[in-house]
Amino acid sequence: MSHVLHAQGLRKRFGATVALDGAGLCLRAGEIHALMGQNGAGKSTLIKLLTGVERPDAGTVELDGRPIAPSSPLEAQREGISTVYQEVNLCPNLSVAENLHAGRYPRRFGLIDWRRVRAGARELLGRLHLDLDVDRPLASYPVAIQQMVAIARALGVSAKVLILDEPTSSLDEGEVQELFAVMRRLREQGMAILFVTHFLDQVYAVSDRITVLRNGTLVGEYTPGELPQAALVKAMVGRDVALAEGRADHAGIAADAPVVLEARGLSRRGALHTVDLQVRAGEVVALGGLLGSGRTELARLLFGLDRADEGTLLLEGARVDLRHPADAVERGLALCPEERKTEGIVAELSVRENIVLALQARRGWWRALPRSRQDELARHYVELLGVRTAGIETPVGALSGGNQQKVVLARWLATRPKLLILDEPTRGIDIAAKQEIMGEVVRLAREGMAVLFISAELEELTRLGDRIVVLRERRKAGELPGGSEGARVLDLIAGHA
Amino acid sequence: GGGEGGGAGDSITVGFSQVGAESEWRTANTRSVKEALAPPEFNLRFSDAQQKQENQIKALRSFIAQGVDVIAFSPVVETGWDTVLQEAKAAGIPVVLTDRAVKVSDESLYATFIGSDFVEEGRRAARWVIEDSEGKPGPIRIVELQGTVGSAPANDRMRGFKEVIGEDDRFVIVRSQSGDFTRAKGKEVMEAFLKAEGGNIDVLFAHNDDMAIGAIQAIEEAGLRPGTDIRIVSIDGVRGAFEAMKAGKLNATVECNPLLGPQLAQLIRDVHAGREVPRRVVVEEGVFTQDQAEAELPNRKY
Amino acid sequence: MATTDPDAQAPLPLHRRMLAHPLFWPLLALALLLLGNGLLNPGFLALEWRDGRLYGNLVDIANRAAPLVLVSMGMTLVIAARGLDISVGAVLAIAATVAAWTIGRMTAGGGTGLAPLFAAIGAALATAALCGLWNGVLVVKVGMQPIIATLILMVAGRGVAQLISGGNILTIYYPPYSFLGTGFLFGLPFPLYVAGALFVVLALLLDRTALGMFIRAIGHNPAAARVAGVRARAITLWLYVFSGFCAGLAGLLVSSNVASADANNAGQLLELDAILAVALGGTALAGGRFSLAGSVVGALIIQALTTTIYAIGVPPQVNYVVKALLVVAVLLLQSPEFRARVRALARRPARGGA
Amino acid sequence: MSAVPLRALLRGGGVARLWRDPRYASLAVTVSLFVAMSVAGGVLYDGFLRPQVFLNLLIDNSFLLIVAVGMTFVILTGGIDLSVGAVIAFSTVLLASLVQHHGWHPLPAIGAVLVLGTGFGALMGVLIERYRLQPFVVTLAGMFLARGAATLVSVDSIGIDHAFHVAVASLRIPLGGRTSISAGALIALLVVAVGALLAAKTRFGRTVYAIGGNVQSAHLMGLPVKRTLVQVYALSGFCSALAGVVYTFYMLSGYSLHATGLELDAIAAVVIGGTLLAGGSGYVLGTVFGVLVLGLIQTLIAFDGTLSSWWTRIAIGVLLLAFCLLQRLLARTGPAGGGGHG
Ligand SMILES: Nc1ncnc2c1ncn2[C@@H]1O[C@H](COP(=O)(O)OP(=O)(O)OP(=O)(O)O)[C@@H](O)[C@H]1O
Ligand SMILES: Nc1ncnc2c1ncn2[C@@H]1O[C@H](COP(=O)(O)OP(=O)(O)OP(=O)(O)O)[C@@H](O)[C@H]1O
Ligand SMILES: [Mg+2]
Ligand SMILES: [Mg+2]
Repeated sequence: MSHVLHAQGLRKRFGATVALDGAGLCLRAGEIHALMGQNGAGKSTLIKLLTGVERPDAGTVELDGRPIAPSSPLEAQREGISTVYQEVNLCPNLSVAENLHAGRYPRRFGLIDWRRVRAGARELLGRLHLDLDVDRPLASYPVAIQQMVAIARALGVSAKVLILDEPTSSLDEGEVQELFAVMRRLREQGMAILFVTHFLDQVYAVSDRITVLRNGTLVGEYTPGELPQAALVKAMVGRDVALAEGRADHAGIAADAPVVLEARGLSRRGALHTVDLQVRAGEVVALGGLLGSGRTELARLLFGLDRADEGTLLLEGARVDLRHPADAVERGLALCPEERKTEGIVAELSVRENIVLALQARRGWWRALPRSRQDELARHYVELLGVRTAGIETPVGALSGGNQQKVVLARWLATRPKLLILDEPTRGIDIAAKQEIMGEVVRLAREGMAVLFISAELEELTRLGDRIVVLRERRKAGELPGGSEGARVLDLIAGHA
Repeated sequence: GGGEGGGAGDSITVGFSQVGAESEWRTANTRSVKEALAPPEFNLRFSDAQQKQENQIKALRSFIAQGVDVIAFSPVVETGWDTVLQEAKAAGIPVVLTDRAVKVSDESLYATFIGSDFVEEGRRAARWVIEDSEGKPGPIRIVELQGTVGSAPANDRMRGFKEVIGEDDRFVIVRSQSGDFTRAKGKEVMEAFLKAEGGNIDVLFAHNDDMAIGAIQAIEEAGLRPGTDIRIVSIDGVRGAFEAMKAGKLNATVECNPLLGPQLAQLIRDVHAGREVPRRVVVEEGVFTQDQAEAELPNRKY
Repeated sequence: MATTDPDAQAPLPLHRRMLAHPLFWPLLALALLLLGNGLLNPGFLALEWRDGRLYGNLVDIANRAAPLVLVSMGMTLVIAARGLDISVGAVLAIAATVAAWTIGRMTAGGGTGLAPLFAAIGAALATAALCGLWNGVLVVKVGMQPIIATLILMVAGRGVAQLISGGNILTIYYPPYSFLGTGFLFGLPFPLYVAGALFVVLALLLDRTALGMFIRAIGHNPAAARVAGVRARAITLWLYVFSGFCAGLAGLLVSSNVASADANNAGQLLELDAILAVALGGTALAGGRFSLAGSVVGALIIQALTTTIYAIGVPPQVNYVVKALLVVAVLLLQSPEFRARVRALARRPARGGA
Repeated sequence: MSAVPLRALLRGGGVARLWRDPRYASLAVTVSLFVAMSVAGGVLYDGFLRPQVFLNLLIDNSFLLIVAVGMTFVILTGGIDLSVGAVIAFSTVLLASLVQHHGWHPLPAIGAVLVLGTGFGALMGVLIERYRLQPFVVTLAGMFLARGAATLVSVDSIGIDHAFHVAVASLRIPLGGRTSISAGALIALLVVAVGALLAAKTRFGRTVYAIGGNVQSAHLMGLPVKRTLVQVYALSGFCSALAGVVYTFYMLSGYSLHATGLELDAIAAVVIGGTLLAGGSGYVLGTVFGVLVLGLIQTLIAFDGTLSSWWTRIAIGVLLLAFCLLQRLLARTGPAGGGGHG
């Protein structure tokens, strides 16, 4: 097998942070190559160097044995490298069809042929078995769809190398399988595919080879056969990590634990139909469902981000009318939103400011948290969640994707809420950190906090939930006790009774 | 009225396009015109151009479209009227210019012009300065506060002033800067002049009274006596100028009379009736000095 | 992050920290302007104590800049929260006219003492704040784009002011009022105290409360700020009110300075100067990043430019060209990309020569 | 697990999308409000609904229309161009001076003016793109420079009496029924057509929308961001110079104080036409109606003919407010949504 892309000795420094130091990679034609590493290990940076978004401080990149130094993504594209970056990097205001074709429109008499743009778009999406209204602006679709569109765009280029940076973070099982099918097909055609993910089973499902990065340096290149899960985790983290213990104390909630939040007949047109829900103090309610089943909508209604058309909301037994998220925050609710980039982080503010933002909002603008208290809080959570950052004054935008997610989580933990709503909080978070976050959630619940935990991962639902509530097609499909068997949950989610 | 859009009965429908309301002088001018062209004899269509020529042209077009009997307007600038005046002529609507003349290729495009002569005003100011300085030795140092750069009154007043003052080589214009016809700018620029020239200024010539009033404050704040240490002449003859003269702070103002409403009304009557009118009607104006100020002040309507 | 460079963690040397400070380049631009003036005109930088007052061009510049400084501070916060207020000039004119009208009414009615003064100040500031509230409601409640929402008041506001004044310049014959714009306190012009006081209060407010952080959060990512529980819309509304209030204060100073209110010309094109001041001071016009002190320096730069033009005595036709070139020079001085390019150019011949 | 429910749902979302599509809705609202306002004018004032009144809207606003088209592109990228009014003034003065004082034929003079305007715009674009300067301040400096250059060429207004120029200026293309249209208006319509085509159907136009949507993304998608930014300001410069030429046909004069404050009218027209000042969303056709609405407001006031100077200003503000309020209320989703293909 020949080397298509060969990178060696890559070094990149951002200010005081050394993101990469002697990283490398060797991609062969006709393989799917997984790039693994903890949050902040330098995976995305490596990809940015390969594709001309950033210039390396040192090191070489060879394509087909010829050194290349792309100075822009456009140049990398011309060299035959097609990329999906970690955050969706498309234009939200343009239509789906246009996002798929921007920069390479089919033309007629020198003018863009929109008919062919649309047809081409449908064809590209069809490869992923997606059927969208291609004329709608991209922003009107949820992140998961946007991610699929970004992947479809990358597939549209006839490239030698396809790079996918955490393409599956927002997708659920069905979408992931579609993607893998396409990836396998492309592998047959001789394309080299680089693939980043934090889901270990996905790595073993598709990849032919694994490269591991740690702290910006190359740990090694392996085949899945020679590297069992535990060894892979050890290579990434640098020490042994105990994986996936179940929760021992399921259903340990006292039946008379007070109900913190109760929703009765909550409805919103086009979003949710008459959903009832109770969350008790000290209880973790796991909320499951397919993409678009209404989980995020429910969370938004509970938090006052959207207004319900019908139904009532009771907080500790009293009726509440939440007109603004601020109302919810003042009453001790917290929502860690699904869309990190648009609704979560404020990229230009520092880690400290991002962490104290919600707590400060609850206190009001007049009563500022003393600076020493802010520093203390920020340091505490940076350490607790293992946020990798040069310091608490670093702008959050300079953190790696997973670390940004941890900061958003920290913001809400810092408010010490009565009810914590987590909408897919572990998205893009590495395996070790995930363990810690889930441990923290359980610990907080034991201290009496009520938690609503939304997740796309079956394993997380069954492991964490004292109760598992499932939504299907925007209605409540049913409830199962904690510790239920995975298969039963799955059946409820998919609707095969 | 001949036009379909015209008013009731046999009143004369007049479309009048005013430059704007940029100064007290202009407000007085508007008031005078509105009072003179009142119903029942006249049916006035008034339009304010907010100091923009294109707005005036739009207004004239709309007058033509409405079919008024006579059009009168105070042009923002001299040039650029050929096309629209041609349209008026084609529609058979006579045009009376007020306040300033226009340059057109075909003199028959307007019937008559009533108003002041900015160049002449500049000359008068200069003549007053020369008279005032009789017997004094040179060099006599003059500072000039110009109007808005490029505006017709500023250009013409400067030209007239230079033309006359240039004939006497005792005078030097040491500083000249725009004060945008406003009190605030007049004060600010004068402050800078005083700082730059020290006490070395003999005469101030301001293109309008407002700038002079602003400059007077600057002079006082610098510890000098306006009207005495620095002789001051300005143009327009608004009420504020007379007050300043009465207080001995302004030496002279060259009148530029805005109250031409009655004369304009008469011209419009004549033009509408098809009578012969002179091509140029001059408004009565003079130069006022401090000794006349007290007597004249109560007569000032603006 | 893998490792952190040890030498990069050591505190930067003083000159490096100075260069990195966001106020450094605006201040340098101001200093260069003043120095240039000093070279052309040796008396320019002189300060002199006369009759218990401080005299000199520097005092004049600061004094003249006071209204712009005030307006720029309000504008800074509005822009930081992703807004824009182009009605400030008109609001200034309204406030000035209301003040002059109130004084005219009260003194004609036999009002004496300081009552007319305080009535005028109160009426003008209240009206100005109301104008700001109007803008804020259009932007926040109705959801109009800020430039259009404030354009309405920009156009109509002068009309309202002229309606009050009857199209005349209202002259104020009431000496106590003149103190605001022309009075001296401890040897310095009174407007400096007004601008200074507002600056200090605002700086303290932004520093000691969470307001600054909230405004930056709103400016950078309004959606995220909302989800975090920041009452973004309410805050934005109040920022417009504050901007109106600042314009009102400026209106008091301007009308007091010339003892008259000119509804048509007061504050003409002030919105452009204010936005320019804000931008020169390092605030991002797209929202988020802002610097209050920077805007003050920006306003001083603009006034220094104007004074420079008067001082060097160029003919008025050339005013605009000089101003344009100086503005571009100041902008380029502040652009890191431009400085990098200049450094690269400077290095190349040096290397070739060696 | 299968994702079938999602797909079914997505298909469902496509039903009746034309009705709900905010992109067309906001344009439709703007157009209907324009019609409603015209009808109101017709009820209030005699002779208002004559065809020539509406043709005059085009004739009298031809130069505004031309700059507004250029401005639309600039605003779509999220930028702004404050220099347009001053560039118009400079173009008129230079053109008039070349023809009257230097004996040039108008045609080469027009060519020179257009080249200069385009170059000036490109220069501002380079400053903005290369040195990361804010468009607002760069074009504000550009405005000072162009005005200043105009006064340097001549402080006085210069009348143009060259036979060719006069002929073009007085040219009226009859449209039957005693109505006619000027050459300037025709040029403006041509600019609109080319602008709409450029925005909707060329790579350049679509890159403009992409930049307005998200610059980083546009860059990562491999679009020519830098080049397009410079081109956008060059285009605006060209449109301003062309508007200056049309201005000389309209006025037959060159004057340094022409078109003062026109930049604000142009920006207002673009924004009223539904373009987001933040960039990324809007239409050239919307801008046309923005210009027409501004013109209509002025025409209404002229037909009224009883307003004093200050009431004129207040009336403009009130009409603008009424229009924008209704626009917001009717198109509840607002001018959000995408940069469509039209
Ligand atoms: N088919 C769709 N078309 C447009 N928007 C959708 C669609 N489905 C969902 N959305 C929007 O995406 C967001 C998430 O949707 P929802 O709450 O229904 O999904 P969910 O069950 O949380 O699934 P997930 O968050 O995993 O996508 C909501 O804002 C919703 O309005
Ligand atoms: N623009 C930047 N400025 C400063 N530091 C940066 C920048 N981009 C990345 N870094 C730093 O470089 C390191 C590597 O980041 P990178 O995004 O490559 O991590 P990653 O392996 O992709 O992590 P994740 O799994 O969370 O996506 C991080 O510590 C991050 O803070
Ligand atoms: Mg990453
Ligand atoms: Mg969701």
